[in-house]
Amino acid sequence: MKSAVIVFPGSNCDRDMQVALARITGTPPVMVWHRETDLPRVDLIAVPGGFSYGDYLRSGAMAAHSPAMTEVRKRAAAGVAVLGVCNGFQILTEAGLLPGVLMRNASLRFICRDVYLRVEDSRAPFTTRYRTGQVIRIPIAHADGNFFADAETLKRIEGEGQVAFRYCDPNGEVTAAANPNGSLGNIAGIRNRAGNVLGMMPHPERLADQLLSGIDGRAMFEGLSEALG
Amino acid sequence: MTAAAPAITPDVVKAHGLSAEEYARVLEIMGREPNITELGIFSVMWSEHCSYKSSRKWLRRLPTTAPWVICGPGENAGVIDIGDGLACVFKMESHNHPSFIEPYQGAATGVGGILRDVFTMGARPIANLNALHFGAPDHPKTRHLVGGVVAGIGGYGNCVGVPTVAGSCDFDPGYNGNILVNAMTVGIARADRIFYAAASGIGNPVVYAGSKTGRDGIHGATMASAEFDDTAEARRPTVQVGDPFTEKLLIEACLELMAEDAIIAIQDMGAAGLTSSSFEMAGKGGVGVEIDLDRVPVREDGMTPYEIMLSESQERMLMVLKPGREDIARRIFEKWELDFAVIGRLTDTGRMVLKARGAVAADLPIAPLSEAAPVYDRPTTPTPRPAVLDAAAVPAPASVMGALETLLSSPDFCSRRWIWDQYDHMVMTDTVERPGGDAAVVRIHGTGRGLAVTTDCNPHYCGAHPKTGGAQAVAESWRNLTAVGARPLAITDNMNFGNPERPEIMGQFADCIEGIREACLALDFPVVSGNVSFYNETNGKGILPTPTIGAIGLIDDLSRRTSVPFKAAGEDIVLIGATMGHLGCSAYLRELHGRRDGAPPPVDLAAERANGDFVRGEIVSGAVTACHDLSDGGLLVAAAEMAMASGLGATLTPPPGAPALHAFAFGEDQGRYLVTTADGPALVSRAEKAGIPATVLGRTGGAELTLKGAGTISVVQLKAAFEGWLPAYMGDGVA
Amino acid sequence: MRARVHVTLKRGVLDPQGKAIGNALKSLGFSGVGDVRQGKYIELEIDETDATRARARVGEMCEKLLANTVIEDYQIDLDQ
Amino acid sequence: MRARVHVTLKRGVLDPQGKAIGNALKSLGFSGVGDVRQGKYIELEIDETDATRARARVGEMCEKLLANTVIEDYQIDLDQ
Ligand SMILES: Nc1ncnc2c1ncn2[C@@H]1O[C@H](COP(=O)(O)OP(=O)(O)O)[C@@H](O)[C@H]1O
Ligand SMILES: [Mg+2]
Repeated sequence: MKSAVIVFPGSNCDRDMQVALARITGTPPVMVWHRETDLPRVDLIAVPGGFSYGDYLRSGAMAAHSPAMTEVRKRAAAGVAVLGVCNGFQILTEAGLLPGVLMRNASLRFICRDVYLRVEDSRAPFTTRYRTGQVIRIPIAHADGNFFADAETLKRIEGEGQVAFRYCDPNGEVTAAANPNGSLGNIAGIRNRAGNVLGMMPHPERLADQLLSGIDGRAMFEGLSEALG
Repeated sequence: MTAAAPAITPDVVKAHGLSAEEYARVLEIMGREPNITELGIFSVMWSEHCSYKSSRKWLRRLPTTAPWVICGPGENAGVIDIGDGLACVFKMESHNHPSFIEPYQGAATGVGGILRDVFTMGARPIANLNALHFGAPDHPKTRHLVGGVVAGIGGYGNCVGVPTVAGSCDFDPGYNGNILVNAMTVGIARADRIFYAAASGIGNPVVYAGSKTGRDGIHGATMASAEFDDTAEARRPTVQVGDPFTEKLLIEACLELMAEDAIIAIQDMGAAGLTSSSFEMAGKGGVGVEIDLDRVPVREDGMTPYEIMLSESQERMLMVLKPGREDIARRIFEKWELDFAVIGRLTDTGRMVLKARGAVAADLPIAPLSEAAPVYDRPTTPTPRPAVLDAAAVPAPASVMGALETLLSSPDFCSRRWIWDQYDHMVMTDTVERPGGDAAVVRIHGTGRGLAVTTDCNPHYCGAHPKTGGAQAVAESWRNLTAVGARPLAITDNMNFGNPERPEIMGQFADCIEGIREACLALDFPVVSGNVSFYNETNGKGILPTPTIGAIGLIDDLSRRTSVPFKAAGEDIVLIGATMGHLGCSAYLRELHGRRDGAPPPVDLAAERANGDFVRGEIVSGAVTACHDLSDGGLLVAAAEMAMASGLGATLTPPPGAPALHAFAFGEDQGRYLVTTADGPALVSRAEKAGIPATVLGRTGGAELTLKGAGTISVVQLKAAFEGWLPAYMGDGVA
Repeated sequence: MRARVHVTLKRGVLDPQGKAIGNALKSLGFSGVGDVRQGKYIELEIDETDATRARARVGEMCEKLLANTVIEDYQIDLDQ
Repeated sequence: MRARVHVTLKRGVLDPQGKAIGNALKSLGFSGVGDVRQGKYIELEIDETDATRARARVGEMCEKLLANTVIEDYQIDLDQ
């Protein structure tokens, strides 16, 4: 599988994503500076976490307008897999590639900790290596992860099975107490309708290494590698 | 100068914090009356903050060398060799006064400043730490300060993408009017690619990069050197706003430029901005410098030379480039959307000449200004010796387990999760041991080795007996590194004290330094960088003496380390080190009896070293499954922390000859560790052979913590007490 | 001329910041505080003298960047 | 009555957000954009009918919570 990681001013999980992709898929990703308009031909485009443009104004708002994102939009429309993690998820919503928005956490605080996620299905390309209903442990680290969509949009997202992950307790129960940031429906990650674009607030690349107290994130990259060749 | 330049009256001199004698020396050096810009420059260069005029004499006593020290104190940060051609670059710095005035921005810019000290030397920052001391929880300002400082540290560190992995935090009424915010950054560089500040090469371009210069923080350095009084509010506009986004770009741009062969010297603009950075570079290189102030990128119109030279705008760098490398540098900084300007050149005059609008705005000799900087040998009065408390004279609690629960739910001992949850402690995906252990462990990227990092200081010990307190702070940091299996290498210190013009304060300072010195020598643990913050005093009342120690250790093989949680049921728990039941200055005395008296526990540096070396050997050999050092709170608190971290209980039995139960449980004797192992008696016999006191105390297992003779408490109940206090205190919503 | 832009959350969109401010005011002892909403206020200088054209340009900025029209409304005022 | 509060950074205080917005507008192709400053806009309902008292109460809220007077100014407008 060939992949690319888009780097914006203020991205700070770009190297983490690079390391995870290189180690797990066996091929180092191409790092693409946000000003570039010529994206390499790849099977997966990753939009990494961080604070693009300082998260000033709104998280992801300024990055969504960068030249590289115009290309990402085209590729996504052509069916290329796009993964947005954390700030990447925020950028994808701001760019209109995913519905909804990520608002300030209900606590108003930045939160960095492991959370449990219930995998809502095991569709290709992102979650093939997970089981539907499986509970995984993945870290979050964000101040703006409170997923919101208007009632109609939310109905559509739920109705079309676009929810990929929900915050849950260790037993897989989706409860208010297990919701770290106030997200509607405990939504932690969603897909687009076609299923080739996925955004999620938790960081799978952070628990993909045996030395780092968990490897539940690894299966996402293994699954991608398998699904995308 | 503009026509409106103020006359240099005695009041103006005084407002610049210069004494009459100091001003006489200014006149002598200048050979004429200085203009206002020149006076401003003298004022910041000779401030306590920049000149270390009260502390220099004492700092010289600190041991600063070892075969692995590449660069000791005197540069932006200390540098040590960590093998494989790599160096670790680290330093700690205070931002106490600004954080008290504006907690969010004060703490945030503190983090920004220390990050710059480290990446200026060519290192990529890989970890941040912080040491915080707040006033009493019931003081009306405390909650707001805690909320703001923690959010500010997180806000800055999270945005730049450097994990904040460890720190310390406590509460005491002594900090009601002067909180302490000490921030530390650890970076990694190639050992053969360290960048220094000394300028050289007459004619070489002097380059400015980063953010534009505004009117922020003018006189911040003198503010940090002035005691607070109730007019502190009037000094408010001296607080700066941090821009972590720009800092992130600056890190990337500087590291990118450093990979080119372009930089001769580089210096961040910290306190006293362009003034101290340019003086430092020229002074260290023994050259002169000419700067055209009209070329300095400014944020506002009409800034005077005085304002430009004294501005403390953040996120700025000054560099001397190799001739002809300006274009490469410009391209890199422009790619990262940062300001870049060639503002001057080096000269052979030994003078600093500043030009503005075609005229000379200031002309000062560099060496005399630095060399003639005042140095004071301030009088010292020793701290009265506290009486040693007899443990038998300290009342026992109604229930030892109840006392444990009280301690664990107290402000100083409860979980700090609420704090580190707000810090991104995982970005860079090398955080092997997250916050909450004895030391955090950060992998050296791309290797199987790691750095262990910690900050420590017990201000109660330092207040009661500064020399013991200073030694203990070093010993505790050494012990915390040892407890994770690391080889302690070096420290940075952040000396936070009251007004040095008072002999009692100077006495505390001198004695703390003496204690640090002895511990560093005994433990082969040199000081490679540091910072002094004096005048932490409000209305004549100083803080507890607080020499914060930040320490670095190396783990050669990350698969051979330990951590705090019990790993399995049925393992033996072994206590290493001698237990006398010392309760003077203890947490038990403070939290349960409201008393702060007695002498701190003695620090036996030879025992400290022997015990630690033994424990580390056992960890590296694989015999130890969990390890926790014993510090304030004593044995039972440490055992409870091991239990809570794992959810697994334990049963402990005091050995024959142990002191009274409460003294055994809560005594704070130094140089001790609790370890778990499959075969306790074997470990004890190895210890005996090495002459190390060791006893099997009990076994892991069950869901309760039991101390024979004292009772039983469930780990779940302990954990509720432990995790509850801080979130409840901080409440929800807006901090 | 100077444009002053208010970006506010649409009615019906939950406003965590506003809610938290409301709670904090209550806990500070301010009673009788009803709904609190927080928005953004942006001031910008533009080199445009014609009000109609200025409004159109700033409107475009809002649509493209300053507001997320999924959840936010904006309002533009111009000072000469 | 409804109070509308503007909280803005004091003149001379660095406004990283405003600066970043200004740069973003430029790179989106909006030319002729000068200084950009970002502030907060807060609307709140208070059960007070007297304007003087309302202003005093909201002023106190600003001092205590809504504004950080070290670096920010605030302005209060009241709607009946
Ligand atoms: N307490 C101390 N112990 C050892 N070295 C110190 C101490 N205080 C300051 N130093 C050293 O003095 C030098 C100047 O310190 P400082 O002005 O704080 O650095 P910077 O200009 O980089 O902020 C640094 O090299 C620092 O490490
Ligand atoms: Mg410890």
